[in-house]
Amino acid sequence: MSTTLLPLDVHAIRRDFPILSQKVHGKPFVFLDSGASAQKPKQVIEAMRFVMEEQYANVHRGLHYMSEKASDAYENVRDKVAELLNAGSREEIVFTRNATESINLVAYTWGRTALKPGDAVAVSEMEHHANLVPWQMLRDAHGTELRIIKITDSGELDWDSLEQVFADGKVKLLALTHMSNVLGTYTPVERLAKFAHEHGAKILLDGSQAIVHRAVDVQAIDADFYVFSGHKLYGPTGIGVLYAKAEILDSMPPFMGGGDMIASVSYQKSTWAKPPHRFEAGTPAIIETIGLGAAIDYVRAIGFENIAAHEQHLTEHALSTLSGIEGLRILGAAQDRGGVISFVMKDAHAHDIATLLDRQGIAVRAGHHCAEPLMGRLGVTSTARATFGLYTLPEEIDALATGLERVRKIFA
Amino acid sequence: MSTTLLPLDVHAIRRDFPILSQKVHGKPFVFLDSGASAQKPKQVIEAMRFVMEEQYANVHRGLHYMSEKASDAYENVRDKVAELLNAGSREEIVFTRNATESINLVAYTWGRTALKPGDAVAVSEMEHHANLVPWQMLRDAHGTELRIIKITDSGELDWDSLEQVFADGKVKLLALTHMSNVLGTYTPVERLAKFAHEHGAKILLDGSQAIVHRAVDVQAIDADFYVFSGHKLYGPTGIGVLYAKAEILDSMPPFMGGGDMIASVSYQKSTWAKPPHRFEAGTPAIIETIGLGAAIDYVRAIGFENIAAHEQHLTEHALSTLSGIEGLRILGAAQDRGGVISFVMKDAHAHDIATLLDRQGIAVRAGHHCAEPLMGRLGVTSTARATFGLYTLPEEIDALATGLERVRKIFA
Amino acid sequence: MSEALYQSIVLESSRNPRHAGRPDVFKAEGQSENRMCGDKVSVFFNGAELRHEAQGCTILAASAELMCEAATGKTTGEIAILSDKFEHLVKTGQETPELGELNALASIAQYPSRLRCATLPWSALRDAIARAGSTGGPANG
Amino acid sequence: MSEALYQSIVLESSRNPRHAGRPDVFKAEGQSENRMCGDKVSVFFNGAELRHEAQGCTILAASAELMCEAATGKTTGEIAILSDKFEHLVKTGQETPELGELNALASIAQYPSRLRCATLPWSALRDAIARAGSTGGPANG
Ligand SMILES: Cc1ncc(COP(=O)(O)O)c(C=O)c1O
Ligand SMILES: Cc1ncc(COP(=O)(O)O)c(C=O)c1O
Repeated sequence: MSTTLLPLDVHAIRRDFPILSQKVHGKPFVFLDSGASAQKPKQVIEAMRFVMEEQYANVHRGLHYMSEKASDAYENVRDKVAELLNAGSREEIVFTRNATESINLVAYTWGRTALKPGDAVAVSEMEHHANLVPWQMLRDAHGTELRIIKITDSGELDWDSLEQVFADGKVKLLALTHMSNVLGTYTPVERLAKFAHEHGAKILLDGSQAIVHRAVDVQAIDADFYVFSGHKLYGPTGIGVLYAKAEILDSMPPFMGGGDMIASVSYQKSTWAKPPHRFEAGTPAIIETIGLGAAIDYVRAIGFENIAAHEQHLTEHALSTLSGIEGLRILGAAQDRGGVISFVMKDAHAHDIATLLDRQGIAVRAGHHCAEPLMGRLGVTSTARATFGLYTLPEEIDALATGLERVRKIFA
Repeated sequence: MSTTLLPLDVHAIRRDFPILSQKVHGKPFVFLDSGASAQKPKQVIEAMRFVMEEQYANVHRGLHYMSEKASDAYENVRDKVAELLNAGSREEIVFTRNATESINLVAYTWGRTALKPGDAVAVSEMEHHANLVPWQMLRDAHGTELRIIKITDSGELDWDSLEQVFADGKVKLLALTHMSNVLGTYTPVERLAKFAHEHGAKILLDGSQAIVHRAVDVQAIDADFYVFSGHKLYGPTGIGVLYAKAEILDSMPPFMGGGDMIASVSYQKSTWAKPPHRFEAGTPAIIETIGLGAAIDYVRAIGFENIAAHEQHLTEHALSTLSGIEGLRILGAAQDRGGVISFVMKDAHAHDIATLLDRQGIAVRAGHHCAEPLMGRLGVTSTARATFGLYTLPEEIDALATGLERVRKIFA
Repeated sequence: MSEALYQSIVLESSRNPRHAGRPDVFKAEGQSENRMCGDKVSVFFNGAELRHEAQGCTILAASAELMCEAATGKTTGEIAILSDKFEHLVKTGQETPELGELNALASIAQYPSRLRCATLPWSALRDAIARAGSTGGPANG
Repeated sequence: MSEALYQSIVLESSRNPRHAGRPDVFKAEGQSENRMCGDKVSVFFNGAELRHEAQGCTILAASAELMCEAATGKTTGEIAILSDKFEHLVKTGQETPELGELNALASIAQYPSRLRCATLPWSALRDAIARAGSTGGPANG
């Protein structure tokens, strides 16, 4: 495999990521765990340093220079996120800690007011716990039902099951991943949104994985809610995003109470600020939001077309290279799949694989990937998983294959 | 006023804070807004850079080198926070986004299970909205009562009012600030904890301001809950702390659902991880937590005795200097007060004061300081506020006084 | 100079307003509030006459006063044009002769966080005009 | 060498265990689980005899097997000592002759995140002993 004809100049990109030139156990660091959290380019690190060294103060409430600069920089990122998602307006963007909090926010506020006991929430068999447990908690606290849409053996949404789940008209929310963090499956979100709307339901999309690889247009999808985390998109930890349509956000009561989310406060009654501030109580993650802004600039400068082509290229290379390894089985075979490859190996437990690869400098993840029920569906207790980012080289996949051959020999 | 005999070598400290050498509107930057959010020493900036450039990956679930390093660094900060607060164990430390989230977490979980409709929560007249609105929301959602403890004209807790509020035995939680962000008043937390416990109530302390200036010992105080934000303690934004006694945390249901907070997940039923992980759903603020660790190391190396003495020194200097300005009135006159000075001036609105000071490079805050009800109690709609940090010089207070004289002349 | 904003016209208008106070009769009242600082302003619309009640800072009070002075006797159409010009003034800092004494607020453009202090009375005025219109009042120029 | 952990004793014990499988009769069963990876182990205590059922990785399976081999025939007091020594071994990587074949797991010390794979069977064993004790079984050495 050669690096010619790569859609991206990956070598140039790699120079932006200082950590990639580290050695691990004396070996070149091969990072195939971007799906858990991506590495950060120096542009992001520099943006965070800049705000802390040159323009920092608390936002919104300040009438002085530093506070104005920081507030502008912070609010400016709301515009960047709105553009990234092609949201209808900047007011549709709420900053949270991570995708998990975004989903919980929806479950606590919209879920407890727009949904009535007896209404149902539908999720699929391939959800991350973040898009399952909040709906379980809602079920147990609020009396909604939780329904599970099956997946096919190839790891795609089972349309028959979807129709069955919706048949009695009780489903008021379809909460689905846009891309599986185990199988790499992309879900057909436009079609699903149309389906949900035709059945009188709203749709929430967990974009944690998809946002990293594809241009997302929430208006074209007609998504009601869309969530993702900054840290998987080459941004810092501690910052996530909730997109929701303006009229939905308007109707939602606040999640947390405190500073910045109020219009007025008296002991008897407080009134709430308009969205998005209604949902951002207390001092926000100012530095991290600004870091996320730099990450968005970074990926947009590279361009999602190129990023998607690169991912496609790597995925094909990985599928063909890894499937040549004796005793290795790749999970999932969706038509539309991306740079997340989960696999198991005969006689070698996923954790042993991960440990042995680590000793060769190769970082993969092993475990249930926060998707226990999916493990059950796949008939495994854990898998090893390699995931790719825009800095991933085909040679790194080759290194993985070599490493796995070695693992195979140890356990043979 | 001279700088001799300062308890700290403030000039040396200032060299650790790159932002302090900035100019604002061509003037030396005089930052008197640390109470809203503190500036960051290069040790914190460097710790964050280090993790992003050299040891980053997602935590907890990784079996590879970078994930282990990041997990260790992250969990290590839990020990640092436990030491900072003298908690009984590291498991009593929950990481949140900020003090606001910490209080909301308690209101949503402990509040909705340990408190029954009809039970009362007592707060004081000098709470930040963060320690008022969550209890209002709990009242409105759960049927608890919200009671207000009066303050005296000097800005101290009114003990008679406290006793009245507790008289009928319904109060089950006393939620109080450890230091007012408007009046600078420290509350007698040991005595209050004893009082609360004798009356069958738990005590939650909002340490957002106090933690910056004093050594806090949650065991000596016998606090049930203690909260603060990293960003006021010279750490990054996006990271806050909830301390709660182990047996209380153990009894609390989770707040948000998702990855890392579960023991096992099936569609029917999920079981929760032990504290503190039960309360940390999803990818945590890894980089920011590590930044907070560096901030804690920084302040502990300076020593809280020295920090407290420095604050005392600055506060006395400010009170005597500012009280000499004609038409200026300082709000609050508590016996035990610290480096937060709110004031109003005859004929000059707080915002005009802030704007005019800003043009001289001096950053103060103006407004209701997220304490609208307190403004009502004080008979003002807003105040100007100067707050001090460990890098504040007495000369900066002198500069403030000069600036205020100039404001006075404009409005005279 | 850096304190240009607080020049004498501004200070004077805020201190000695001639259009302040709630009138006994009026067609409509408009209100606007800045939640960030608690500033509030009411504008009382009475066809040709305008009065205000401003609670807040010098800039708010001065802007309310200068607005009432400038808009008195104007049609709602003329007020809309004036309002747009004023908005442009405070955002860009570029004075125009048509704005007369309102130009005194030009340097607010250097203080983005104070912008709303200057524009608050104008939103209250638009609110008042809308209310007067919707209740069928005669105020349409 | 870097793959020292996966030396032949470890691979062999995990592949061809002699103490695996749930016995028909036993005094007590102890369990332990690692929520992070879903690994589980049961230990069946029968006074002198020990058996295990391990679901998980090679290290877990090997550790369970080597533990049963080493602890069989020991008193609970002796087992407690062995358990402490083993804990010390896997945390420090320092082998001691008393541990015999258990020393094969010494290099787990280089893999902190895998430590629990090695110690899980031992907590299941302690659990089993505690249960046997509390139900009044005769297993107290
Ligand atoms: C006394 C007090 N409590 C709570 C808060 C809220 O802190 P945060 O906005 O970091 O959650 C603050 C700071 O604004 C404060 O001063
Ligand atoms: C599909 C999916 N959803 C949700 C999450 C949760 O993201 P976070 O932990 O950042 O909240 C993840 C990542 O772990 C994911 O892959």
